[in-house]
Amino acid sequence: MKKLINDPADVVADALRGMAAAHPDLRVDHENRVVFRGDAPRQGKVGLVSGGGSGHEPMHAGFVGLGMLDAACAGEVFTSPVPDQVAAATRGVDGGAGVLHIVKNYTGDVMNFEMAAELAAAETDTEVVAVVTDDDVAVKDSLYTAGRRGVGVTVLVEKLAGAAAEEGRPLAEVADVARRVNAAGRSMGMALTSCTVPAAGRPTFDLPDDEMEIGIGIHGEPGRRRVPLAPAREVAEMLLEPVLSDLDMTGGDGVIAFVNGMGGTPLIELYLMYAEVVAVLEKAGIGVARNLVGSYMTSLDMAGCSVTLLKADDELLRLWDAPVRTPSLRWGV
Amino acid sequence: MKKLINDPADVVADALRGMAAAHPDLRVDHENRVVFRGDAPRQGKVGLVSGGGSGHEPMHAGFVGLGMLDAACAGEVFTSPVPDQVAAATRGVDGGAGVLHIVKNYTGDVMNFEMAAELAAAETDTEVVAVVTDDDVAVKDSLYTAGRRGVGVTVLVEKLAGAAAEEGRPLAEVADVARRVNAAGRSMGMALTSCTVPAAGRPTFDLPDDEMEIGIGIHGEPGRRRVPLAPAREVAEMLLEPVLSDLDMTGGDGVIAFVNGMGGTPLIELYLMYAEVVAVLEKAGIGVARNLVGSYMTSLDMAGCSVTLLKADDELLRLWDAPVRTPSLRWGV
Amino acid sequence: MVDAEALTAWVREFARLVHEQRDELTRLDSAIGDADHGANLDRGMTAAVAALDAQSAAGPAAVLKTTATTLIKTVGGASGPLYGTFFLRAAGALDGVPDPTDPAALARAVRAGLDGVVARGKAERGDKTMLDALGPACDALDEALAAGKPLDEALGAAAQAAADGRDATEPLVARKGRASYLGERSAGHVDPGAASATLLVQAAATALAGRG
Amino acid sequence: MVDAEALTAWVREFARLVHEQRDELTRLDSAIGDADHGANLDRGMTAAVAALDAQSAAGPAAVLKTTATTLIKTVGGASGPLYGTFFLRAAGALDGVPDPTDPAALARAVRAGLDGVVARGKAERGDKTMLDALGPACDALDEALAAGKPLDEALGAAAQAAADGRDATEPLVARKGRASYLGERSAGHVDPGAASATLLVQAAATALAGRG
Ligand SMILES: Nc1ncnc2c1ncn2[C@@H]1O[C@H](COP(=O)(O)OP(=O)(O)O)[C@@H](O)[C@H]1O
Ligand SMILES: Nc1ncnc2c1ncn2[C@@H]1O[C@H](COP(=O)(O)OP(=O)(O)O)[C@@H](O)[C@H]1O
Ligand SMILES: [Mg+2]
Ligand SMILES: [Mg+2]
Ligand SMILES: [Mg+2]
Ligand SMILES: [Mg+2]
Repeated sequence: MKKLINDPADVVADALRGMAAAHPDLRVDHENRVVFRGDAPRQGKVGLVSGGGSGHEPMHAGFVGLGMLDAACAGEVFTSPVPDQVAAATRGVDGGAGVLHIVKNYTGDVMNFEMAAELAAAETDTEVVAVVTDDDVAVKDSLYTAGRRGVGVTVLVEKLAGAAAEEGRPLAEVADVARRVNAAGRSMGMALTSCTVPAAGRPTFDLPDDEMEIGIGIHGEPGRRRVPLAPAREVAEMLLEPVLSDLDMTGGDGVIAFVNGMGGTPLIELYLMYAEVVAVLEKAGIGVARNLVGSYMTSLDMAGCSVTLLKADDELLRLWDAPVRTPSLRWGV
Repeated sequence: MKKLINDPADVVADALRGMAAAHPDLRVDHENRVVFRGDAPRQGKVGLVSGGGSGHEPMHAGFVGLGMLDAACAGEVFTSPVPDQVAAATRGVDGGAGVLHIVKNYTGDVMNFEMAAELAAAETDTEVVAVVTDDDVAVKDSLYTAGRRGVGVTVLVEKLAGAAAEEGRPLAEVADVARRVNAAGRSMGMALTSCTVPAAGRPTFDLPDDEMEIGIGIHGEPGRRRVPLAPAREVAEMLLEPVLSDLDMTGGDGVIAFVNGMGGTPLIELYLMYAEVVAVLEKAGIGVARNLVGSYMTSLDMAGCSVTLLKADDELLRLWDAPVRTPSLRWGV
Repeated sequence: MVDAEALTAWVREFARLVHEQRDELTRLDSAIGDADHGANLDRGMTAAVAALDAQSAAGPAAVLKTTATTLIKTVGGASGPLYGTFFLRAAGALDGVPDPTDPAALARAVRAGLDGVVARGKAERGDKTMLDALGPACDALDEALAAGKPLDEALGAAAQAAADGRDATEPLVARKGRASYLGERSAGHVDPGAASATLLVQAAATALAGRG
Repeated sequence: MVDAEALTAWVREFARLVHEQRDELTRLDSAIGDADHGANLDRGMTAAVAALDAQSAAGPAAVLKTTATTLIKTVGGASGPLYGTFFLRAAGALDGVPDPTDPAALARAVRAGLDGVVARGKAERGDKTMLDALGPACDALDEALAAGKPLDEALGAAAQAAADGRDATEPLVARKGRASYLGERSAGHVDPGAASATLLVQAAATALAGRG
């Protein structure tokens, strides 16, 4: 295993020390592994809390700041945070207007956030609403399964609901924006290589030199199928076909297109993929209103990418353009 | 070779299409492979041109915009641009106040920029000053060699000289800022893995699973020595020792510390490295005034990092904090 | 006597087995999950043992409750809340029971734990989860005790049932947990949670042996 | 006769050899450089041949000048300006020469090219660069012609000198170019530019054979 780490058991704690040192405007609670906006809690503002397993950086701590999250909980690598962490985050961002939990749909995340909300309800009268993201079309949605995974759309939910909260809107409305974004967004990912979990010490799956996985998640889970390596333009088609056949993205104000790197793929390849994504969308008659290209939701050192499309409307575009000042997403301020 | 590309020969052209699509506020001259600020040339403002081989993204095109570069020339992968490209960029950013070429010290880059300046001088009366960056302490500096490589400090030169140009300062002063930054900055890099040049199709060097290269450049050149894998805290020492013994960084207004990822290393490891860098600096009595942590100057998909320290002063810190709005560095606007 | 000391021995033995099997659990989780189940449980059970060591003598319910809250505080992921809930509900079932040292009380506690896992995780048997080991184990324990078998033997039967249930997860297509994302590709692999749950029951058989 | 057609044949033969040896040149550049020398020169020489094809019949100087400007426009890196300068200076030396078909004129042109490379790159022989092949080749050519040898034989000697010079770069520690970054580690590898420069001279020996 080749990583810039010390002891595999200390990866999360060590990285949080680095975040704290790099971003003095954030407050890091090292005991609970929660990263707060320096000025949290903001009185009268809905508090936004997200979190999940570590290994997806910059998500979530890199999105803490004005116009986005108020706090992020860092679990162990690929392991959702525990209820105590989420409860500490919830207390710390409660400015009297309630708290929104943004939870990616994984059994562990959902259960731990639920238990935290139960704790919060028992201890204080903080109003907590949870919105669960589940945008990954690689997974068949069904009442009888764990349902779709929450992936790329989570970043967009954090940005857009964060902007709504920053405007001073009430919890119900902020939660509504989050749900609307999740409902209008779809993602699909692929991997060229497996990631290596530090504590495991070896790649989660073996992938021959001439094959790739289509439909992977962000935890090194193998994908839905393994196919021969293909040029970027075919990869773009393989990712977009299931997205577009799941949700009609034509019409309206176009889409927010998000090409995301999985951690081991450099930016040059992501721009190249974005060109191919735009080409496919053009052919499908879908306009791109806004875009985001970069490694925002990674899977440790996995090489690969995901594509997220969000069907936009006037309000969502306005919220997208609203100021944001976080370590990893910043504009307008 | 596992990459999100089409034909290896088209990588640069394809990626530029993606950049153009992603950033409508930039103007991309696809024929000459130059990325311009949308509003170039700015009358009365010194124009900043940089460029080099591709494969280092976001450098340089990702730094084109307000407060940084006016144009970036994209050579083939790891191959400096040709004089025609640099000449086209120079013409396109000439707002009457002269043009600064920011050139990394590689034989090819220096010669091609020189030839472009000769062309520009022959064709127009644009005043061109070139500043060559050479901050890599892994390379012994000597009159009889090609000298040190230009690496991480180039990003800082582009930011700081860019801010000076944005303030409307004359060419001589802007060039002076660039030279001052280069003189006060030092870097050292390491690799956990080799990169793979698309046209070559296989890793440039073989590196056993339990070894790393210390003193690598940004073109997949092997480093100065090969050592057993070590924990991040020892890596930080190996990188900082030669930097600090080359230039006294104590006193003054502290340093700008830049931990850079080589393309295949995820952000979590870079933050972890940053924590270790800060620990070493603290022991050495060196304060960090500003920092930058991320993959800003990559070497394709190489896993590894570099550390750059710039001895800061009041003016440099002011220029650092000045607004910048580029695809990959953005604050204050 | 299934007293506090015996339950502590159970928790310790589970921790020992998890530590020993840590890499194997992670290997199973690599095939159809995210390669952290061994590390997760090992971290949690190591903490649980430390918490029990730190805690002054307490009753049987307290032992299980400390284990539960420690797991909930330290594991995370899916298995943290699930094992946490298992021990929490089991502790609840022992709390205020006139004679918690009665084997039937133990069986009721374990059954309450199982119901807690179902309530928390909303999975069913056959979904390819830890329930596929825990469920048959509870049934076997109840049956054996109902048939008048001594605790030793009943726990032995439970451990066997757990192992059989674990093995039976191999051909299943997962419907719950992370493995469900793989769809058909999840078949052909043993579920890591079923493997760790088997260790839990085996630990009981070892640690509580001769305490009936 | 070393006329325009002969020089075109030289350029073509160089392009052919570079294309054939592309992977080998890149392999050499992987060991002590950045793994692009083969791709760089192949791109440039392919473009040069295309430019010569597109250009209407022109004099000897024009052939070399077109080659030069095409290389400068398409190669980049260190080798683009250097080979570009080589051909540019060589073209300049032929320009206006009363009888460019004279072997001595060719030798002077090649020497001018060599001087151009030195002026542009500021390297010396022994720095482990293309000069270590080009330099000895020029010397051998001059000597052979001075000794009254026919062009064929003189070019053969030059090609041999280039190959020897190339091989002699192996033990050297590089002082110029990218290989210099490796310090002592650059020893033990042949310089890629010396290898391609040897192809340039070999191409001359092949293409100009019998044209003396
Ligand atoms: N809904 C559920 N009900 C019961 N058990 C579950 C459920 N979801 C997952 N599990 C169990 O949890 C195990 C995985 O635990 P672990 O790897 O620690 O968590 P995570 O999946 O969050 O990484 C699975 O193998 C499965 O047995
Ligand atoms: N200053 C110099 N003078 C002469 N030749 C040089 C000089 N620097 C580099 N070279 C030659 O150029 C070759 C490398 O060319 P190439 O790989 O195309 O360029 P780059 O080093 O920019 O990647 C070296 O092998 C060497 O022979
Ligand atoms: Mg997990
Ligand atoms: Mg090169
Ligand atoms: Mg797991
Ligand atoms: Mg090269």
